[in-house]
Amino acid sequence: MNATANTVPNFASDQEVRWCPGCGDFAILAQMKKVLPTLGVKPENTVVVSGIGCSSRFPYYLETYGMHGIHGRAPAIATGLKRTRPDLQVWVVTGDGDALSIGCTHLLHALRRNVDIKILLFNNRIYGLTKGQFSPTSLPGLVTSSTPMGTAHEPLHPLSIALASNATFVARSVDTNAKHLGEVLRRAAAHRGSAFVEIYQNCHIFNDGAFDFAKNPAIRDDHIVAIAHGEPLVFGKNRDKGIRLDVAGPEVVTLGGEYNEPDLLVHDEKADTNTIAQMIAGMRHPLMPEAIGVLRDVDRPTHNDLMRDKTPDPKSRETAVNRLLHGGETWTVA
Amino acid sequence: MNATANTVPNFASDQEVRWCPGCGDFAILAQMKKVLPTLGVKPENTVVVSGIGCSSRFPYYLETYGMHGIHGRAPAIATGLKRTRPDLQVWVVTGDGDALSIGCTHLLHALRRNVDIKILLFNNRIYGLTKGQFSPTSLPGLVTSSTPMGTAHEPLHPLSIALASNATFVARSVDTNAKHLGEVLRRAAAHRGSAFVEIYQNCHIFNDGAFDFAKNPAIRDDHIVAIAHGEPLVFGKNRDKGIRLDVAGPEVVTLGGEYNEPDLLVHDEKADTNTIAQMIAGMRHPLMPEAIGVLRDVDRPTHNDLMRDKTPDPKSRETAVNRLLHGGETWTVA
Amino acid sequence: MEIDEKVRESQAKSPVDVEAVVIRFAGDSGDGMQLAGTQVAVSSALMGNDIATFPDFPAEIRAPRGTPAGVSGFQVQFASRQIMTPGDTVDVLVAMNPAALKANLGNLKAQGTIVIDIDAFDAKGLRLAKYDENPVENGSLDEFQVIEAPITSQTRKAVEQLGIGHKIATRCRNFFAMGIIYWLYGRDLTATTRYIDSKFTGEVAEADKLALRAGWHYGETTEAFERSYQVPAASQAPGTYRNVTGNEALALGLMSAAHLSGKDLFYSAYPITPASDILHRVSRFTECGARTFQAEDEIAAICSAIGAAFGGAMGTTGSSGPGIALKTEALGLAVMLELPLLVINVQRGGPSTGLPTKVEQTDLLQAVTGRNGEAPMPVLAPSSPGDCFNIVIEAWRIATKLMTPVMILSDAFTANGAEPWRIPDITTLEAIEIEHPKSPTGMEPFRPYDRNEWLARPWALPGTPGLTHRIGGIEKADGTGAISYDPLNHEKMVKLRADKIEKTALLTPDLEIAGPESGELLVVSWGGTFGACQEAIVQAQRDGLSVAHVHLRCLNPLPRGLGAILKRYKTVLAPELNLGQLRQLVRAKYLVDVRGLNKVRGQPFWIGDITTEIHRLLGQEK
Amino acid sequence: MEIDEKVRESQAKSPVDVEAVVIRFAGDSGDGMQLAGTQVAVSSALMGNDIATFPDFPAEIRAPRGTPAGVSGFQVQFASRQIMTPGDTVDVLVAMNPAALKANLGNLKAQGTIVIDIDAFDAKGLRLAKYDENPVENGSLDEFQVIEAPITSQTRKAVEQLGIGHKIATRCRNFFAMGIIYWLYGRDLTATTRYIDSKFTGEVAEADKLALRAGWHYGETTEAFERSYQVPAASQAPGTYRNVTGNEALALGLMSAAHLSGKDLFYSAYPITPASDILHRVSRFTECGARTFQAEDEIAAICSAIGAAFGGAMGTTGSSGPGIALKTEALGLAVMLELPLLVINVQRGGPSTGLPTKVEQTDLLQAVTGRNGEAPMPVLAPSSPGDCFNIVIEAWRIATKLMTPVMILSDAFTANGAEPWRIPDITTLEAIEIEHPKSPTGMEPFRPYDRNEWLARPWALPGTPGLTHRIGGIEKADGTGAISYDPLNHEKMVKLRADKIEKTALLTPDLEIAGPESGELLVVSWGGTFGACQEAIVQAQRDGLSVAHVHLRCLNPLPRGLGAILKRYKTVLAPELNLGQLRQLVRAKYLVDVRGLNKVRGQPFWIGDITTEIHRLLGQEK
Ligand SMILES: Cc1ncc(C[n+]2csc(CCOP(=O)(O)OP(=O)(O)O)c2C)c(N)n1
Ligand SMILES: Cc1ncc(C[n+]2csc(CCOP(=O)(O)OP(=O)(O)O)c2C)c(N)n1
Ligand code: SF4
Ligand code: SF4
Ligand SMILES: [Mg+2]
Ligand SMILES: [Mg+2]
Repeated sequence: MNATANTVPNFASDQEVRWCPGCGDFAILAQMKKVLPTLGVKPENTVVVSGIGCSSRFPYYLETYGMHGIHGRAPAIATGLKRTRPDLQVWVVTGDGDALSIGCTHLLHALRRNVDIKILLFNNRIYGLTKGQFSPTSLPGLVTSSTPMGTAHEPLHPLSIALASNATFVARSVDTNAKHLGEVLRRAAAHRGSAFVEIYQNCHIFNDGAFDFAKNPAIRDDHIVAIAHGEPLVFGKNRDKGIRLDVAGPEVVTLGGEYNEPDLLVHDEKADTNTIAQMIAGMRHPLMPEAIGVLRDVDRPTHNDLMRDKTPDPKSRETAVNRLLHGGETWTVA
Repeated sequence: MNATANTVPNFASDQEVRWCPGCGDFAILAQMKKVLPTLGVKPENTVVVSGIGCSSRFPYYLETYGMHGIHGRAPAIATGLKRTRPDLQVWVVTGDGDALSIGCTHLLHALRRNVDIKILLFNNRIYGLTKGQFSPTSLPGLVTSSTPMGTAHEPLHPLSIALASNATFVARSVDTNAKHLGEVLRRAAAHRGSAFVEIYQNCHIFNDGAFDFAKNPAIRDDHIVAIAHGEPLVFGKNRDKGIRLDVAGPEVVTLGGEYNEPDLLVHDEKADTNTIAQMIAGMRHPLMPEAIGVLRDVDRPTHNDLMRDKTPDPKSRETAVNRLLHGGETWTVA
Repeated sequence: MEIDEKVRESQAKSPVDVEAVVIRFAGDSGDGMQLAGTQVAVSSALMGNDIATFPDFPAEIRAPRGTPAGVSGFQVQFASRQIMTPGDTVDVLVAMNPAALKANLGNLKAQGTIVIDIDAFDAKGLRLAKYDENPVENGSLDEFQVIEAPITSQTRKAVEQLGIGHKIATRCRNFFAMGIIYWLYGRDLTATTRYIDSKFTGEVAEADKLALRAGWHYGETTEAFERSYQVPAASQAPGTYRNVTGNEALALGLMSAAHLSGKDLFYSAYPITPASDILHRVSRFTECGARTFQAEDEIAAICSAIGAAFGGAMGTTGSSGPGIALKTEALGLAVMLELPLLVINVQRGGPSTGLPTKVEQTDLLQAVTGRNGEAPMPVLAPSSPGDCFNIVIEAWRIATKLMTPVMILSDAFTANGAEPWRIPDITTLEAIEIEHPKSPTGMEPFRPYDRNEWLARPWALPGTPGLTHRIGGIEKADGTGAISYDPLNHEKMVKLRADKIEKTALLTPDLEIAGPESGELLVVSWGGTFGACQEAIVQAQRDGLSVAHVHLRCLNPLPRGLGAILKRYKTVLAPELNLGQLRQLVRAKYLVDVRGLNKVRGQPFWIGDITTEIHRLLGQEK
Repeated sequence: MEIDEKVRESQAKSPVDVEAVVIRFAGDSGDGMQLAGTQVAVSSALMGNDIATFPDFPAEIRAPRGTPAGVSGFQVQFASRQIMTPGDTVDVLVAMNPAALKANLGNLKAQGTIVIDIDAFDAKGLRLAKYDENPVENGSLDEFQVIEAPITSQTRKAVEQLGIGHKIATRCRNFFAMGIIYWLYGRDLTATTRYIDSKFTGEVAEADKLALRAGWHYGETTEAFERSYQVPAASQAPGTYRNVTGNEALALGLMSAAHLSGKDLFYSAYPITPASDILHRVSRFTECGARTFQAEDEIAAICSAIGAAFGGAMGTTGSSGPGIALKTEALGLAVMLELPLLVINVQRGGPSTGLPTKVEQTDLLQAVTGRNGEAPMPVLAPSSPGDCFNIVIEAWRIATKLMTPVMILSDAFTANGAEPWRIPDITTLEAIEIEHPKSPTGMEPFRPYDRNEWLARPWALPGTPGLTHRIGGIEKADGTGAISYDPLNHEKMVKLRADKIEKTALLTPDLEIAGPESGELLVVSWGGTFGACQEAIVQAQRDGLSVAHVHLRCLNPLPRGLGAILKRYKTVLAPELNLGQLRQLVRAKYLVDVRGLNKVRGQPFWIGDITTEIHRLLGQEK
């Protein structure tokens, strides 16, 4: 069917996909299958590592190398892999529970170390695989199997946490927004350093409609602002609203009256500090439109850059090991 | 000696203090012994929980209830305690490794849940107890026993992480700045909800001078800005410098020329969002003076408020348990 | 209720009495098989039958539709005698699609009955199940009685009148299938009708009820079935009964133990299959004062329970497989702190993520010895769903008496399986007495590591004036509890902790031998395999074999008297769902050549597994 | 070098030959006792003596000054014969303050020598040590030879000429004390002088050297000592030697194993006493291509090592007590993934935080069985500091041959103790052959869980075209590695994994019996207690007792032939630094009534502990 079928590598594995029919994970998988072949990285040089959760079944469905790890630890597994195999492109797929509950520490440290792995957090604001308990991103009030009276706590906000961890690439997209998601995945792949992508993902079994505001074509344009480097933050069905920056933070303004495009915040994903990125990450439904796109994309030496590992050839290594063995005070008995 | 010796409770335990003579921990202990008796909470209603590290020996040295836990888990232990014993005042003492490396997840979640525990992070930017490996707050370049070539990574910044976790009280002080530290501790104790206090603490054995900029009387006033609610951010030996807020973030200005006090950022620890608090937390030596004092102090229902636990009297509990036991479909055999 | 009269009427015609029936519902994860089986169990229990159930489902929420890997099953046995297991083989298999048939055919009795949804045996269904030919047509099922019921189409037709969508209509298929079974075995529809009304409303409830009745009518009116059956009531001791699953009984036991000891219950957990259910249930006990805490991970779960225990609450936590592994370090802390704590391990198939919804007994050695340092703790295991209630109360009694963490080893089979349970009278259960030291009157300093006659230290609660003290994970000086690196003190404390745990044996009931006091063969079992062992042994005894049975509910320490008992039999057999873990403990302690019968398939023992081995060992191959 | 001539000269007068000497330096944590002991060890080794050391220090960085709890000790034995331990009792105790005297007096030989810094025996010093009277004056030390050396004041005087501060001057006290010992036993000052010059510069170096010489002169010129001694060289096999501690040898072994297998070494750890040192050392091996990773916790440490192993590197991690506990879950994953991985546990006193700087062997059962599910792995233990090198290479050979994680159980005593070590020739050590599958030529799909004759699966590396595959913690289908919940497959895989680990026995050397092939008593030991057992048994054999010794370097599986050996002796004794963990394993497997000699004091075995027990068991109380 596809004229380039012989040259474009196929990333689809032959494994049975075991998600509930209708799960948002399918849409993300579909995008990955589209994006991966365009990156110039061969399937055998691609590794997908995951934790545990519905989302973490992801590696099975791609014909790459992959590891379905243990709950929350994928960033740590990926760090060891990338450190010793800088030639591989390493992706991490994780869920909101996997990444922000049990695995929170590893996420933060992988980001601060800038390990050059691509972390995709499928945020469905629920524990899917264990049948619907609230997660750290569940919104207050959500009734779940473990919170019959409604979830109580303030959630964690993935983007804010990632930025506070000094991540060099931070982005957000939506499972079914195919074009946008594809572009964000491509950008993440292109980034040199740890890339963090939050993907709003609908779990229609246990938390259906959690992202209706961002997915429903009838309303989403009023609740989502797609940001782009160098562009003002304009949104709305009629592109008649924008985000202006006041010293106290971002505010929504209507265009055409007091304010116009030149008054709006112009997005700068390369900003030195993450001050404004934090503000954008702080824009939250329903008080504010939520941003999708790349919030931050800056250069910093990667973990491997910093470690400056050496790979001596066998002969010089033999000499070096021999020197080590003879370290300190030695004596010889004839 | 002390006229009120009989009425003021004594919080000093009889245990041998096992820190290196000269350790910054002594100064913090001294302040705690001063502050605790002024809080109106009896020693027996005070509990200090810690993890593992030099800092975590703290509980032994106070004549309160206490638990020296395991590495990184003190916030979790304290959460269970406070949840079931709302009548107690619960403190957590932790180190930079304890809190931000192995125990990072627990810290974030205790803060987001607003558990009403007082968390004191003794930040010496080093692993003290294990003899001087770098910690997540060590600055790049620091040569340690595990980084003979110098520490490489971007550190984590405790205040930024705490703010990103939606902490309701976030503050910083310095071990030897007795008056300031005492006041911050008092404020933390008075706060209803999780309070997070970072304390710069000198480990003269493994990381001496890490906070010279903040401690050395000769230079500290030019590198530290003591913030206070409703006050402009003025600093400098001659109080001739200030922090002005620009849309792109905070900047240092010299007073008396182009700018004067009314142009400066006025600190608002009660701000709705933590946008500006994040900016202040982002002011870092040597580029900027660092803030000490209370960055944020806002009200939000505590973990216990949200949980609305009931404590039925024994009789009504018996009835309720009986009802539970008879739940679902039952049948009776005569 | 007209149908219930019909039930009686139709059954009155020619129902044949049978003693026990095993039904297995099988279909896709979304087909409602768990509900179907549970309802048959409840209805049968209400009719006075003894029942036992075995839910058997995949790890995925909605595993791939139509494929054998995606099949979810629920087996239920109901009987007019006491039964201890859900049955080795199935009398009636209800297969909602070809994959369900394929995955479960092996469990069917010779000449058993298969009810299939013939509508689902189309080309697609057969392809997904990887059938090359239609098994219904190629004669491969000839040895069975196959009922080709058009379940899907008949269900749709039955609910047509409601004008509801295709999708909702199709979702009632399980009720239609249940209806057939209800007719076939004369089950009363009342309870299920009540259930539908309590769980659903509007047209969904209506549709379910219509489907149920339609299924019943289908059974009655078609000539597919030659006859119907009935299973008379079993004789039960007087009392009020309900069905409980193991997890349900654990939750109830936790709440009851808290009440009996006058403590606040704090249950802290991180979700994990098959333990999550305990969290869900206890989180509904708020009226009784239960406090649940869904922690950020298993480590936080146990640590918060330790914190609660320090404050004087009943600190408890539960998990499975990987989650229990994560609690290892904190368990050591609890041992050192000598605080009471319950840790529930609902064992599942391992290692690692393993078979997360399946049963295994492979965590015994981990429970007994799997910690750094000498860190002993009592380990108890319930022997059936209902026993989960007792074991929790027993464990809490031990934990508070000895000031120690106690590990409870349940398993996926016990946790999910149900049986009738005589509801205890909470007012007559023995109270659990706990003493907390009072404020001292003299000036003597408080000694948090002084010990009583049980070697337990005092549980002094924060808030008590004069008892301020600090505890922690570093070794402590005997008595004072101060940090101590003294070599002799350490050895003393290590031994004191070990001796204390040995005293558990004095707090647990004496072993009971079922069968001859000595003889050819002794079967030693533990945990959820009790029922299968018990039934097999009773059978063997009936066959005249010299077989006795002891069942261990306490695995550490091993019960008093076990050594003497073991020596009275020529052969000792330990059937376990692992590679021989109890066997290792018993051999090491008593130097008795215990044989193993080991099954590690993610499945419970069938009675036949054990019967066969007994006969083999006694040279009586059956 | 004038002093070295003097050494010879002064010694030439009347040095008495002795075979072995045990010195213990004791003082505050800041007094440099570890340095002093290490230098005596190095100097002695360079003079051809056999040496063994035992650093013994508190958990605090600078434990409370002047108090017994704060005393840091370092014991060194040097001898003209082969020695296996640092000695049971001390010939010369150097006590830098009253607390050091108090804490160590119990280890002194009858009529032993005590060198005290009399300057430190002031009122404050005595009070801190909780001495009511000055022990030097009240006659309580009369049975010993007490040298009251004014170490502090003499040191200050010696370095006066440099005009340095009091504080630096006082810091050289340890060198003065060393000087005394060097004179007393005719130790050469060259190595220590070289050491000072390599580590310090300027006036610090000068001061240290001055203090060292001053101490030497003090010994020579005062009449405190009646005579001096010398310890002739021991006979050693030809070769080049150095001293190594266990941790040092582990680090060198890791690097060598990587080189021998042509792999990149990835060592990942989270700091913890007493394992941190391995991380410190390997982090200095960058020229050899070592990659170290200080992870955020122990879980990340092992997980990153697993990631590295997947990529084809030599993934290794190390920890102790609580840190090993935290790795439990990930160890299960490694078992399931069947990737090679080394996990080093430097055992310390437990449970929980326990006695973090002290020795114990209490993690054996945790290593062998402490995981959820049936998750077996080989467990090896080095028998001495130098053996740590061999064991790592052996472990990596097994790990790669069988595709399995391997646990190495070192301990604090072995890790910190030093002994002379003949440096192996890296070019002649046997290479570790590893085969990675190549890209397939045909169209056959790659089967990541096919097995070879060792039951090992292929280690296919990312980057290889045609071998893309996914692995994970859920049970896999035999051969294909696809997720499988199939009951029979699971049982097959559980058994395959177990059988594979059993093959370890074919990869480890045969057991050697030291002593008679059969007889009265067999001592079975493992790990770092080897030396003490060996010396005790040799002694007992010399005393004419019928005692033999087998030492196990592989604890899981138990070595081939052990069962047969055990049965040839009337009594079997297993001395262990725990409550009987090897004993439990051996009893369970072979049904032999192994007796235990168990010491859980945070201290190594003294030879006498074992000798006494041997005599007791053989009815020959000594
Ligand atoms: C150590 C451990 N604890 C708990 C579990 C059970 N568990 C599996 S997935 C999961 C959470 C899944 O939620 P999330 O990460 O949001 O992924 P999703 O299923 O929603 O994609 C949990 C608690 C486990 N497998 N391992
Ligand atoms: C599970 C576990 N891992 C590692 C250790 C070893 N350890 C003890 S304290 C510590 C870090 C101490 O650093 P920090 O938290 O900064 O405290 P400080 O000593 O500097 O006050 C480590 C790694 C431990 N006790 N337990
Ligand atoms: S449970 Fe939710 S997240 Fe999981 S597969 Fe189903 S729809 Fe997707
Ligand atoms: S090592 Fe550092 S932090 Fe620890 S007690 Fe000594 S000075 Fe304080
Ligand atoms: Mg989720
Ligand atoms: Mg620190």
